[in-house]
Amino acid sequence: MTENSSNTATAVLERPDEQNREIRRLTIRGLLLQGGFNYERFQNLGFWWMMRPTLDRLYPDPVDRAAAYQRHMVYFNTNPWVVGPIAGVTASMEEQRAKGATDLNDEAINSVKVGLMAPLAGIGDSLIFGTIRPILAAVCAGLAIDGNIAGPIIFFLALLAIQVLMRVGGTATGYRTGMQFFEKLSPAQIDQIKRGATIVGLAVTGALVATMLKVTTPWTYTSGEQTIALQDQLDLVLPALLPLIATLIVYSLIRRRVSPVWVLLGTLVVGLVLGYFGILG
Amino acid sequence: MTENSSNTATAVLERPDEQNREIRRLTIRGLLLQGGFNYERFQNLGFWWMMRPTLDRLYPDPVDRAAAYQRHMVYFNTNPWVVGPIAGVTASMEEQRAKGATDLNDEAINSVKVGLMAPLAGIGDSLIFGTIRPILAAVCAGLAIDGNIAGPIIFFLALLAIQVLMRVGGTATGYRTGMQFFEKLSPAQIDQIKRGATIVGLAVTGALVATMLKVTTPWTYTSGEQTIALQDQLDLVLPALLPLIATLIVYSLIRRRVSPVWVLLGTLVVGLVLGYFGILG
Amino acid sequence: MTENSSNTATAVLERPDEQNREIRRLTIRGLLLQGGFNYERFQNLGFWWMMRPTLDRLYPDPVDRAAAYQRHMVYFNTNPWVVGPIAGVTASMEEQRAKGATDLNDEAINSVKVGLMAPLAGIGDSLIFGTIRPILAAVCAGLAIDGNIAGPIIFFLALLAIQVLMRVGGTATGYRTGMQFFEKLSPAQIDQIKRGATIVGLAVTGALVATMLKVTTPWTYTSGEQTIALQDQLDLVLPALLPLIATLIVYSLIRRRVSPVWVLLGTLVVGLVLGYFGILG
Amino acid sequence: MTLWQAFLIALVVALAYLARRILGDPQLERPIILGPAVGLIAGDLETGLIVGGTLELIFIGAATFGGTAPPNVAIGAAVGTALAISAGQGAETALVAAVPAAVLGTFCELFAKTVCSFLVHRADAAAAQARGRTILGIIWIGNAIHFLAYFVPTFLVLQFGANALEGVLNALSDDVQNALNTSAALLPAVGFGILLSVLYNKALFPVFFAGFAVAAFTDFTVIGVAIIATALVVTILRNRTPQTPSSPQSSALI
Amino acid sequence: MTLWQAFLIALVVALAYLARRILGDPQLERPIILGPAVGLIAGDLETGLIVGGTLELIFIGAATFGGTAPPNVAIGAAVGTALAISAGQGAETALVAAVPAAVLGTFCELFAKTVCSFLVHRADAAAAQARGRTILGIIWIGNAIHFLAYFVPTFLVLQFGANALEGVLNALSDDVQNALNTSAALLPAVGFGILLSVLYNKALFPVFFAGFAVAAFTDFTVIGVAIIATALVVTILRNRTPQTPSSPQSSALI
Amino acid sequence: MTLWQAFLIALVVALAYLARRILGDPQLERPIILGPAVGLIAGDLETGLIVGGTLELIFIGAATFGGTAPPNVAIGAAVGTALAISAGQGAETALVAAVPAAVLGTFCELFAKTVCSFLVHRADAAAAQARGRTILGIIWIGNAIHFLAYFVPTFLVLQFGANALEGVLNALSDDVQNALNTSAALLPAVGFGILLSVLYNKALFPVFFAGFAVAAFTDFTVIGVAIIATALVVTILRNRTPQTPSSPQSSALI
Ligand SMILES: OC[C@H]1O[C@H](O)[C@@H](O)[C@@H](O)[C@@H]1O
Ligand SMILES: OC[C@H]1O[C@H](O)[C@@H](O)[C@@H](O)[C@@H]1O
Ligand SMILES: OC[C@H]1O[C@H](O)[C@@H](O)[C@@H](O)[C@@H]1O
Repeated sequence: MTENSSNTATAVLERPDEQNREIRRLTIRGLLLQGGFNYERFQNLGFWWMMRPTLDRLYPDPVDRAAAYQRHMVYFNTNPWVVGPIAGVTASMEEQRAKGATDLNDEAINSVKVGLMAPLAGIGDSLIFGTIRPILAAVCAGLAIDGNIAGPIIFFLALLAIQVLMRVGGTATGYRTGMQFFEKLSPAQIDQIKRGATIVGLAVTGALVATMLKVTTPWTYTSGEQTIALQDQLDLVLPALLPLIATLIVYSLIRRRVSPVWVLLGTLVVGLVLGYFGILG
Repeated sequence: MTENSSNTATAVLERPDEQNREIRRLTIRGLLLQGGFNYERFQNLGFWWMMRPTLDRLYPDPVDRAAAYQRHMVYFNTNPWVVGPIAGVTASMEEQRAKGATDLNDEAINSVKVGLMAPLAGIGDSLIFGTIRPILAAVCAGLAIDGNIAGPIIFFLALLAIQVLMRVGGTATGYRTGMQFFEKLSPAQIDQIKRGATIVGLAVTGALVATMLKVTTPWTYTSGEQTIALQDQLDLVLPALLPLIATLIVYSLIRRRVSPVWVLLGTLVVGLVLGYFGILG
Repeated sequence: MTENSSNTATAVLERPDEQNREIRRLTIRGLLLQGGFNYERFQNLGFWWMMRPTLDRLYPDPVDRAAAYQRHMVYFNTNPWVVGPIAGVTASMEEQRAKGATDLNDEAINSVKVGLMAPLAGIGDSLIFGTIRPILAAVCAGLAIDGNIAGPIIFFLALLAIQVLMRVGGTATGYRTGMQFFEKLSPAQIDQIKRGATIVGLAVTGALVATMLKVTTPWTYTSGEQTIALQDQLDLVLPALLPLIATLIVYSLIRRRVSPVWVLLGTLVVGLVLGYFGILG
Repeated sequence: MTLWQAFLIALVVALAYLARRILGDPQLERPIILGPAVGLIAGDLETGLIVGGTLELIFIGAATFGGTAPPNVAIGAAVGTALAISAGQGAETALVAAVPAAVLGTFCELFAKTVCSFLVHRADAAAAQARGRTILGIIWIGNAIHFLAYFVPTFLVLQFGANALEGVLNALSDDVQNALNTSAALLPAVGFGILLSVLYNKALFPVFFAGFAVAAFTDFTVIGVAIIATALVVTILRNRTPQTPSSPQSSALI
Repeated sequence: MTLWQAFLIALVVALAYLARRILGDPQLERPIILGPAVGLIAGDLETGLIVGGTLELIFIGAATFGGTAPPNVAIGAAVGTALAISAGQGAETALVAAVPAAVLGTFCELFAKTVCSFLVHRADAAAAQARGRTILGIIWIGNAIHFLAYFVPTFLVLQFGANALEGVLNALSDDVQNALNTSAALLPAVGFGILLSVLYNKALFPVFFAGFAVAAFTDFTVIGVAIIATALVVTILRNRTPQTPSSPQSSALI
Repeated sequence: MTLWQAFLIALVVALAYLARRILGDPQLERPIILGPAVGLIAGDLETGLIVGGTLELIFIGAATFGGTAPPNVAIGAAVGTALAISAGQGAETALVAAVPAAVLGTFCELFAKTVCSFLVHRADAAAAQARGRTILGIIWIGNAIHFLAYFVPTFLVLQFGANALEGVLNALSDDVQNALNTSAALLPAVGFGILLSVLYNKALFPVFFAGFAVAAFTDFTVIGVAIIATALVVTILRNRTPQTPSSPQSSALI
């Protein structure tokens, strides 16, 4: 729908309302980032789609435009929820160059784009997939298992709200601060945010194992005239010991690069066997 | 009663027993620090009262004495329990000057006095009003509400003991170490003590909200054939959620500079209304 | 049994299998480290025993050998489980010298030996006696008091496993890395390991006091028509307050250098008296 | 409530506040102290204790920093306790009286402190002539003003407020009773909110949630949280790298 | 399971996955969403919720980092839920179907993504001629391929797998039932193990045990641990010494 | 208690201690090991376990640092267990015998270690002549002395102490029984107090209170506290700024 906004050659957006429209367009187009996902260049087509109107506007000449298109055919990959700042910075730098910033040549713009994509993927993945979503999943799964429809609803709405905030805020921040954004977020800070998210994620995973995983053993043994349940003895030493062991086994298999798919099938079979013989259950 | 000890002009206190008497006098006079409290210069009159015997002794001449009195008419304010070190340092510096320390002119003495008053107010207020008293209050209020007279008694005695220790120890330390006291307590250290007290205070306030505030909702809703109490559902997600919300609302109002008096009245009314309609209670 | 391996004069061990045999011999001989313990030079005889085959091999001449023996008659003391690295480093340095490292004179070797013994004693004592053994003891004593034979068995086997690991791993590491071992383990790192062990030990001791010490009072008092048990009131303020006080009293006596033997007898008597009169119990 | 009792209570309130000025601020004006004291005078220590403890929590954060005047806990506590006892009601209804009385008291306190600002100029004049005795007199005039600013309103409210309140309370329906209970339950949030703003420090604020979570999810009490927080803070401070004066930025660490 | 229901469910699965590509990855393919959705279609919302919640935990750590393909949660969840409902069984038996279906789905997903790798070369050619419309077409061809790679297998399994599964389930002994229950109880360990490896960081790994211990020994819930961990992390980060660019090694501190 | 049993028990005690000297200090002399061992010999394993476990806690902190001689746990444990079994009494009364026996044993141990100090001079002479065999002989003479220093007193106390103790115990009133129980309950404080002084470190001492509070207010066990403390310590150490040799003062941080 914004295709035909590229009417003027190298038209620089000066007016705030134009800039706001640009930000909104980048944000909305970002939804399709993974639309062209492929195993060779990942999100390159999606990112091209985001930049297309800007490129069309700045490069009316077909030759220039083809060059611009090709520049954005290269490998691109980041966490889709945090693509905003990258697109914002890239678009803003293109504007700067159109205004005459000669040191912003193609390589400069590209290196900023590539320089942002990996750290933001790291932050996004660890924060969203490693921390926020597991916490929400654990709480909402608990509700759902109790038959409470609030489970999926809260899960969906909370994630949606977070995504909207990240996309809208991220694009605007990236666009407005331009390259300074890059400097503001030093590697050390990126690292710290990731570490912080990892700490919370690890602690929460520990809590998940202790509360959500119900692996017990029905074994008993007889000592003198008493019958003692092994599980009771284990609970005295360390509650949730079996869940912890099971998780650590899975974890170490996956760390040793056993495919999750095989681990999943293996666990299914092991569970069936141990359950059949009454060792666990 | 110690008024007439100022018999000799610029009589320097060399003997330990004289110094001890001086420390004791400063400590006792400190009790009146807020006696002349006013909204223009705060505790200036009280501090003058503390220094008066020293000034009278060191400035027998009426003109000098008037100048000394006037010097202490300026703004002064600190936490009353920690006035000791300031008075001790000030008195000791006056002695030093009388002994011939010429670099200790009026401004030097005054700047030390003023330099100590604000940081010590900060430490005292956060430690006493923000940490120690709330902890004691919470525990003792619990006892009192159970009808146990030990509540007020422990509250009174514990605070008294702390006050006596701070006043006596503070004055003596200030007097004996003189200006070195100032150097020993670097701004970074003062800051750390305040931060430490704040951490404990914040953690305790969190615990207070979770344990002492009993805001619940009687609402129920029907899901299928079961009647579910909203409060039970809330407790699954986060026990004491309503007390937390209530506290954060009050807190944010006060942070926005709404007068505590109005917040208090408002909470009274809101509580009456929500209770009347059975939303809370 | 390895006595007659010292057949060749200053025979340097070059072949890996010879080196492995040397490491094994040092490890096994280390079991006797405290065999000659005495209050004048502590483990000097035991350490001599560990080094004897190496010395015999390197110093076939009786005069040289006597000098070597005498060098190892000096004070030596460390935690017996961590003697491995010291013996390994010392033996390895003797080999180096035999290979021609002229800067490794007697004093150099001795100073490394002495330099390692105290820090390793500190690490070993705090880790084993202050942290690992108390944790195992607390858990296993709990089992034993319940009449479970697993208590002593787990205690014995777990400590044995830890000891074997430390002795075997320690000697090999010391022998192979030689002096570099010394550099790898900086004083700051040694300090940190000790501090870490101390932190765990202190936290565990706190938990032990709170869970394993059952000191209570049977006192009651009457307030109005109710009879109130003092213990219940204490539990409201701080559960396990009496165990905490008892421990801190013992602790402060021992810190004041009262002999543990007297403290033990004193506690026995105090317990008898307080129990007899129904003050505790 | 006899005239005599009202007089005594007003006296206790005024003296408790005076102790703040001339006896080193021993916190006698706190509800947990005044509640039982008023209870003793009014002949019902138990209610005094309960009301005092309840009000103490409500005003737990109320403190005068830099001379600010928070809700006047002394007058509030005394009036609340006294009227609750004379009306034969519990802690909840005491609040209906205590809160407005505390607000009223704040105005009286502000009035007194403002008046004293004028007196300080007379002290200046006396100082210029080294007339210590005059300055001392000014101090005590200030104390007297404060005494009256506490005594008079307390006495008047107790004398004339009791009957009015009793009438109101007798007419209460069950719903209103429930409203009172809810208000009583909610009011300590004011105390905690004030305390929180007193402690405000952006960088440390999350500690509040940590303390909350520990107490909300476990059996940890307030004392327990205080112990563990103090233990951790002292450990961290004691193991801090000693500050070299040349690196002031490190002081931000905790 | 009617043809119509199978069609609808397969459509929902394929659209949920498509949302990941063209609607900003709203996580609609998660079992907790698909389970109830399938339940609605198959006429048993309750079972859909329970199966969805159970599967969500099993796949809690399953996420696509850098385009990796973990067990396919969408197809697994839909097939498991649908077959459990049509067989009139509970969440445990749903897993017998869900796990193999998820594995099958992974292969379909890998197939689709690989095919798209070839398409990207045609996009290169189009870009060299600035033919944006062509590139856009290629994007949508990729989306269509993915749609089919989800729709077709789901539909087929639902159509032909239901009867087979029902037969198997009816023949189950008590021991086998117990085996199913145990497997269902054990399977979330896979989710947590994957999550753990996702979060792997040697220096921070002990925090996992701390979180475990807190939840294992006290009444702390997952939310409680999240609150306290977040509070501590934010406090530490906010009170960190500001990093001077010349001392990068300090960034290792937490 | 037959002569034979007393002999066996004394032998076990002496060998357990000898293992400390010649078998690498495997901690066989700890009450938790000796208690059951003595119980087996005396024919009551159960009592041996209980007494051993109880005494283990009392002596939990007793360790020989730098050769110091704490209360002699080996002799104390053996005598306490044996006499409790032969008198048919429980763990509480075992302590009445164990504590004095441990004190007595300390003197025997000190005696043996002191004697060995003289032997070392003969080793010096042998070393000067490179007479290794002689040094080895001296080592084993020391071991023999220590063996006897443990064997003899244990045997004598068991032979002659049993009857005496039995007589005393039979005459006990209820009050005295209560006194014994109280003493037994109080004695582990000695172990914990010693352990605490062993771990003494001013800067880290508050951690003791943190561990105490966690276990006192929640269901955390000793293992739980050990797990969480270890997890936090390892995390902190691993995330420590690497030490540059030029800034040794930073090592104070934890
Ligand atoms: O803030 C310092 C100090 O200021 C005023 O003097 C009063 O409000 C005191 O209560 C307070 O301690
Ligand atoms: O890792 C970054 C990014 O890589 C791919 O694009 C996908 O797997 C995304 O889910 C992920 O966020
Ligand atoms: O302190 C080091 C070391 O000293 C002596 O050798 C003995 O007490 C050992 O138990 C101890 O480990």
